[in-house]
Amino acid sequence: MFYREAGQFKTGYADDMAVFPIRQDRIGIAVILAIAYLAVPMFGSPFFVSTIMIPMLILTMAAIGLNILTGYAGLISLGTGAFMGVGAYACFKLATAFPDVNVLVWVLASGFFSAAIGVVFGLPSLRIKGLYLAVATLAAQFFLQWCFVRIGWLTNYSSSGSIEAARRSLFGVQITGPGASETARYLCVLTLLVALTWIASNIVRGRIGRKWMMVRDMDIAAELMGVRLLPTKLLAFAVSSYFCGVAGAMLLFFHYGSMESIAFNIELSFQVLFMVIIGGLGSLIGSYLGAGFIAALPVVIKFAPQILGIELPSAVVDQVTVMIIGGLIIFFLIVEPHGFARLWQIGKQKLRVWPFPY
Amino acid sequence: MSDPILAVNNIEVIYDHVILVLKGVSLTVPKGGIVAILGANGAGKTTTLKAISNLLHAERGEVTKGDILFKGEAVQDRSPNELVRRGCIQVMEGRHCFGHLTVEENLLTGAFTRTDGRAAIRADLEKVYGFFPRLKVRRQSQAGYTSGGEQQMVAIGRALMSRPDMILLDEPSMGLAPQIVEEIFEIVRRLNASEGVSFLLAEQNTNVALRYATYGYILESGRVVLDGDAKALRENEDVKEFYLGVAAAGRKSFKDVKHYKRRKRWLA
Amino acid sequence: MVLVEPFARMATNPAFLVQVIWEGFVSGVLYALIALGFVLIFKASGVFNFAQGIMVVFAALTLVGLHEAGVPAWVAVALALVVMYVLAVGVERIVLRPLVNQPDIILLMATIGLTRVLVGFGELVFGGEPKVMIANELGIPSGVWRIPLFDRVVVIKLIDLTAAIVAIVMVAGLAFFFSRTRIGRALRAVADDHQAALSVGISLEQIWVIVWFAAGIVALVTGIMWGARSDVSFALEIIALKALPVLILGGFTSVPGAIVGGLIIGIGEKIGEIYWGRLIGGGIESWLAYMIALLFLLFRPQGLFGEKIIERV
Amino acid sequence: EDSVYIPLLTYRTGAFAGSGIPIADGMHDYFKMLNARDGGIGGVKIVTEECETGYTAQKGVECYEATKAKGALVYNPWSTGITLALIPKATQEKIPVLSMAYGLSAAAMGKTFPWVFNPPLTYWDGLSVAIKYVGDKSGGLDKLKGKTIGFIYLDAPYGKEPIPLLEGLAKDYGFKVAKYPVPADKMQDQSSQWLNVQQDNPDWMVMWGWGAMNPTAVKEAAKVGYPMDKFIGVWWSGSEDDARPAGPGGKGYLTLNFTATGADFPAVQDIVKHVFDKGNSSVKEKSKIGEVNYNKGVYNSVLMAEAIRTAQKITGKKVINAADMRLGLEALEISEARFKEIGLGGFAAPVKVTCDDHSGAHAVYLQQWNGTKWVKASDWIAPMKDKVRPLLEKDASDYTAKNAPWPARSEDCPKS
Amino acid sequence: MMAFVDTGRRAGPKPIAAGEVLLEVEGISLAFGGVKALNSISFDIRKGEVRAIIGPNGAGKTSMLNVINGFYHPQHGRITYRGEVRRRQRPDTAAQQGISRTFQNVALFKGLTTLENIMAGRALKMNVGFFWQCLRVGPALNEEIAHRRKVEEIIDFLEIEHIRKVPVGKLPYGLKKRVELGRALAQEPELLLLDEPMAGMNLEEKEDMSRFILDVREQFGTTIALIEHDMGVVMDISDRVVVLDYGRKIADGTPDEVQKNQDVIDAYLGVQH
Ligand SMILES: Nc1ncnc2c1ncn2[C@@H]1O[C@H](COP(=O)(O)OP(=O)(O)OP(=O)(O)O)[C@@H](O)[C@H]1O
Ligand SMILES: Nc1ncnc2c1ncn2[C@@H]1O[C@H](COP(=O)(O)OP(=O)(O)OP(=O)(O)O)[C@@H](O)[C@H]1O
Ligand SMILES: [Mg+2]
Ligand SMILES: [Mg+2]
Repeated sequence: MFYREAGQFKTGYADDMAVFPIRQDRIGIAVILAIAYLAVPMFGSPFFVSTIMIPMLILTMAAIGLNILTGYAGLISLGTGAFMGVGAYACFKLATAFPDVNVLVWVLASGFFSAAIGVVFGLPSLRIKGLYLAVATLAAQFFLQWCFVRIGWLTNYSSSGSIEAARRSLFGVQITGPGASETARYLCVLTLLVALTWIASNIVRGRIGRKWMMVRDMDIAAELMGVRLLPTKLLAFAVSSYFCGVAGAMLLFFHYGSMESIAFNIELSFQVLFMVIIGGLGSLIGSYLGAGFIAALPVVIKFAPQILGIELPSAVVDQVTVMIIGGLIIFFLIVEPHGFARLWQIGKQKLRVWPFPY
Repeated sequence: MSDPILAVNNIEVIYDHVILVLKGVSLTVPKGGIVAILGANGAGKTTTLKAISNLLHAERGEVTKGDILFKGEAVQDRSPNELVRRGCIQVMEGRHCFGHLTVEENLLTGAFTRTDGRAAIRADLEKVYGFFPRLKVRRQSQAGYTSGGEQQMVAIGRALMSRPDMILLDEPSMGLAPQIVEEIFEIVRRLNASEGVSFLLAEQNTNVALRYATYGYILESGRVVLDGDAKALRENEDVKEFYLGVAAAGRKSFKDVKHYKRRKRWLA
Repeated sequence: MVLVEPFARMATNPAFLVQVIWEGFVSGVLYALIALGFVLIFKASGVFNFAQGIMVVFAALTLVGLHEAGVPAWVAVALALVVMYVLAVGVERIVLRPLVNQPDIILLMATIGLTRVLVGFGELVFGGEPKVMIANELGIPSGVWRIPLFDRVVVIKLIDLTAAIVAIVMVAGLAFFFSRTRIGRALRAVADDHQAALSVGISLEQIWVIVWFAAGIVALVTGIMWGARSDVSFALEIIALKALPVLILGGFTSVPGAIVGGLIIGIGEKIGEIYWGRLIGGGIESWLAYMIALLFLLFRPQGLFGEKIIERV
Repeated sequence: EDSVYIPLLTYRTGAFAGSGIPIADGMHDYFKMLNARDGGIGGVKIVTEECETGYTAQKGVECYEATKAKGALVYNPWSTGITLALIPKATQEKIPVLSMAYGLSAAAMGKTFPWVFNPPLTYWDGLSVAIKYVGDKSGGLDKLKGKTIGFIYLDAPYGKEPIPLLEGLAKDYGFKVAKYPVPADKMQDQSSQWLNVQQDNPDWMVMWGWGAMNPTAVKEAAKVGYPMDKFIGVWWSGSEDDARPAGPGGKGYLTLNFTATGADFPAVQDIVKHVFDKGNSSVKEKSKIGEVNYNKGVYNSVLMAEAIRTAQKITGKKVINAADMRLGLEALEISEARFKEIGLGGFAAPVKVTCDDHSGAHAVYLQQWNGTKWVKASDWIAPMKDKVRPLLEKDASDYTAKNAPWPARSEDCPKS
Repeated sequence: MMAFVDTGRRAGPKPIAAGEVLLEVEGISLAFGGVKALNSISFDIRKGEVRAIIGPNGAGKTSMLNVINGFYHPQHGRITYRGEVRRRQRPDTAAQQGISRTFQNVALFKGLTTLENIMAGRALKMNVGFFWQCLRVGPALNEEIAHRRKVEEIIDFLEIEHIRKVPVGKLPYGLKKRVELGRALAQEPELLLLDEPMAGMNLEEKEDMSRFILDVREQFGTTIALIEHDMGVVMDISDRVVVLDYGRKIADGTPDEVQKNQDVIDAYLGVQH
């Protein structure tokens, strides 16, 4: 009823192929962007912005990256954490070696390093399929993490083995390093995310995205239709790792400020994988919803009793949080194995036919 | 008509909570009958069969209205396993063999619910090989590597192994050589006559189906639009034109199909 | 140097080489035990059960926790088995049944969700402190044998020996039980195609309870063995990750594959670490296993004993 | 009622919970005891709030962000990783970080890190004591020439922290170092490392371990027959739960320590009386009170409590804020007499923090496992300040260079 | 109506006139372990004809197609395409040479809509670079629109407008087959291999499908190799028929000849229709 395309006519294929062909969607997205750019920085508490929004958006970026690989190209990866690490270490090295170049440039450039590494570890995907491929990415995960610890050059031989975000600014406003305001960091993250999401959506809707999905859905048929599997898969690894690398660099520069290799462990890989699955494989909106759920919800649950003034031992809160999240994951998989993205679609469908049930 | 072995009363099926596929389908299969469900693609034949065998929930579909009686008992809430135990088994569309199991192992899985001992199972295995000699040749190959037709035989043979009272056959003729199609329907008739097995079959191959069936239902867009004795259906003008391909002037060639479309009368 | 030196070291001290191989053998056997749990469930349902690691911890903690609460050791074992059975039934009812016929990755995710639930629940009930495995009470020998060899000694812990024997017996038993039987066939059928299995009347419920319970038993045994070697704590869960390369190398569906894979990885990893690892900085064990598995996979994409991936159009 | 707020970053879950739980209990119980017995400090109640970090930097930072706005006086990260993440943030936001004998060694340089404190000594100090002890037993440091010292450590920033000094000392005294890193996922399966030890057969072994790594290492050492009285752990490897699982084989194992073991101190007895007996402690068994890690937690709270008192004295305020707390920490001095006064005579060596030295390089002693409990095995030994100090200075200046522009210290030193 | 195949027929080595041999297989043998799927099979396909391949189940028909487009590599034999002998080749090159096909067990891309599936058929023809793809403006958008136009023509032709935006996974079988044909047509093939395109269809749909096949051939002289079990269809629309029986070729000729061949009747047809 409220959500119908009736009366909206498309006058060309370009219109029909737009991201949001329906007017209500376009209005919706404008409202969301306005909230994200104006309301959140103005009314959000520093805790909300820095502990919930920033990591959530950064992890969304990683989730988009993994979604490109797993959701669009159908290749499972458990090495996301390490690919993010590559981005973080690359950005750290670049930013310290060339301090005069704007840090945003390096954040974006660092993705290319993880893309390259991603391609190397993507090579076995030609022969190895499905869950078996997980071992190749696990090899990446553990090998890269080992490198982060073992190669002193990566940390500029820091005795603690950790890497830090240097203080850098943009237009005179400090955006990274200690002392950068959460608003500044938030706006950087948001802008990078919006821009890269737009690019991702362009890629997946176009020729390249279609090839990935062909390989995902039926690789033999794709091959018989002239798609060369290896370059297609490697491109997916590259693009995916690029996004993950940028996310890693952002995690270091805009969120933690200082990280050690262990932060890029398999837990992180799993976390991102969760986001992708819960959000919905092969859906960019799903990546947002999934990241919101997996990144923000634990924090909310964890600090909810505190905020509500309920006294509970912190360990119990943590244990219960872990259980709730685990339970919710199972719950949502059961309710809708295709993730929030599908729920979202079904919701839209219901709105469209409202007030009739079908 | 004797007591129905299966009665489907006015069922409605919804997939994914929003897609309404069956809009009130009713049908009955008499004990010892061969009933065909005919209809175009997407009419809901498969859905009807899955609703009966309770395989729907594995596809996120559910029966929201109506009831299904097998041997007089409501079976909507039974598991597929229980239904097989009670003697109703489905042969799924698109074969669904266990690719990694050998042909023989595939057949043996059909006997999973049986408790009457190895010897009886062996005997039935031989019987199935008797029906499908080609399977005997390929008994040790992995089913995943057998040809499409061979897989269809495996699927049917597997169902026979459970010694059912009623078989739901979904498109048994699809992809089979003409000879085998006839053979399969002969087997259907034989099982029906000698062992009293009832059949409900969904078919596109109307020609054959109406030759072997005793009764037929025609489904369009989730509704039964026509039903009647097989013979009566064969005589129906519309059925003749749209399903049997014989117009007044005899069988027309595929080469000369014209580009016009006559509306089906029952849709008017 | 990388090529020669390690072999020189092997040659100059063969007794030590034997020791290294023995240690690799033992850890391989222990990896195999964890992998076995994975295989059982995968074979039967196509579910890649990530929760196997935490099931090991959970089983061991239940056992020790019960014993601490005053239950005699063997009664505690029996009760722990009951708990694992309840877990199997619960998992089947709550998690698997509604997820029948879903893609592998969804089921994998569900088991990771399950892992979280069990971690939280376990810590809530048993606390996070490490506990000492009741190895003596269960009659697991704790001494060491010192065997003279090439003028030196090779040390063999009796607990390791026990672990090896138990693991091999277990693998043999399971391989026997699950192959060639009616249930075994049904298990493989379910793994191939849930829906088709349903259609021929295989009861997924029953099958799943059986395999999850079997995996629970394996988990308990694994927990006792690992626990007796170090201690029982949630840190043990991490070791489950080590079972992955073993599993992949052996093939997801092969019981003997688990043991062979375990041995290749266990021994390869030890030899690699001891003789080569230090030349490049040490600690290479953390990824060597995966690299070894990867190498094998490049030649056999379905693992050593895995079922061939069927590719047809 | 007047109160001050101290968030306690703890971990009672995860792979390191075994070490985290007694520490959390100790920290908590001491404050609870002060509140119950004395009505707080200087008439001000201490409000504590635990926040679970699971030993991960991510959750640690979340905890920091969630609690800082409530007027946190000071943070105890209890993880080197979290400490590293908090140093720049807390420095910027002017909240002191107390990383007691862990964290960044260079934080001892108060001139560079005015907001970070790591008394009573740094890892480098600790390592120098271990080497001193080894030298002592070998008949002098000059006798170390040609010997091999094995270093087994958790392969993480924490475990790697001492390596620069170890290598420096090796050069100075002519001994060899054999390193045995233990990856975090291998904590419970160290057979490779100990096989290497067995083969190299170093004269001494030093360990920087944590959590489940410790008991496994002790067990493995016993298995390969390494002489336990030549095996020295850092203070984080010296709890009862680390040595006990090895059974009789663990007898002789040495570790550094800077707090006394046992509950025979009036203040600890007060904890039992005012907290445990009243059912206000999360400790389950009384025997756990007084164990090594529990006492570490108590000690950590003692440092904070005494710093609060000092701050109250310096500023004349009752309710102090984070900036005052910094002053209190920087002027912290607990003499032997003062320890006695607060019911902890002989519990630890006197501590003094200065503007210049936020750690103090205080003495530690070695304890030895006798099969059932820890016994003191040496006198208090002072670190090699002359060797450590230059390294600290260099590391601090490296840190500021890397984090340029690192804010120059603007805080005045407290006059005391 | 069929304006969609107007452009750049790939300039092959030499144009082949209707009636000339387009593809020739000689002595092809293929075995899987013990199973001899093909045993020294030879036949040819001439430009512009509808060539049916029939035979009982398991005779090796699908395997023959797999050999032709390079998915299986025969142990013996020779394949000549457009006058060039090709030995071992990767499956994706066959597509580049203008051979496209449909599959017996529908091999659509399940997650994609009808439209996207047919667009997928044009994967080989689209080549605007990565950079423009990222921005989806300029050349990338133009290319997308140009191909979209072609695809819409195919959709119109096959009368599947109503399912344009439906994910194909849930389509009924018959429509899937039609979409698959559309996808193959989108490749603008010179040789179209159809593996049981009419299985599982009712009469009306078979009629439609026959019409599509004949139209395609008529308009562009696309050569068609057809596997089909419905004898009515085969006899009506094919020009020549080759009959396989468990790896062997037992007959080759016009529909009428083949229909009367006793071997064929015994092995395949059974009762005469
Ligand atoms: N799992 C599903 N989810 C949503 N819709 C479905 C699902 N399965 C089938 N449908 C839809 O239900 C309708 C009926 O499908 P069904 O498979 O029952 O038809 P059918 O008569 O068997 O057709 P065919 O002859 O092609 O086998 C179709 O429109 C189909 O798109
Ligand atoms: N990849 C393979 N591995 C092993 N055997 C195979 C393989 N592909 C085909 N076969 C075998 O080769 C024989 C021919 O198979 P093919 O699929 O070509 O038959 P078909 O003529 O297409 O039959 P249908 O009409 O039933 O589809 C069959 O016996 C089949 O089992
Ligand atoms: Mg159907
Ligand atoms: Mg075929």
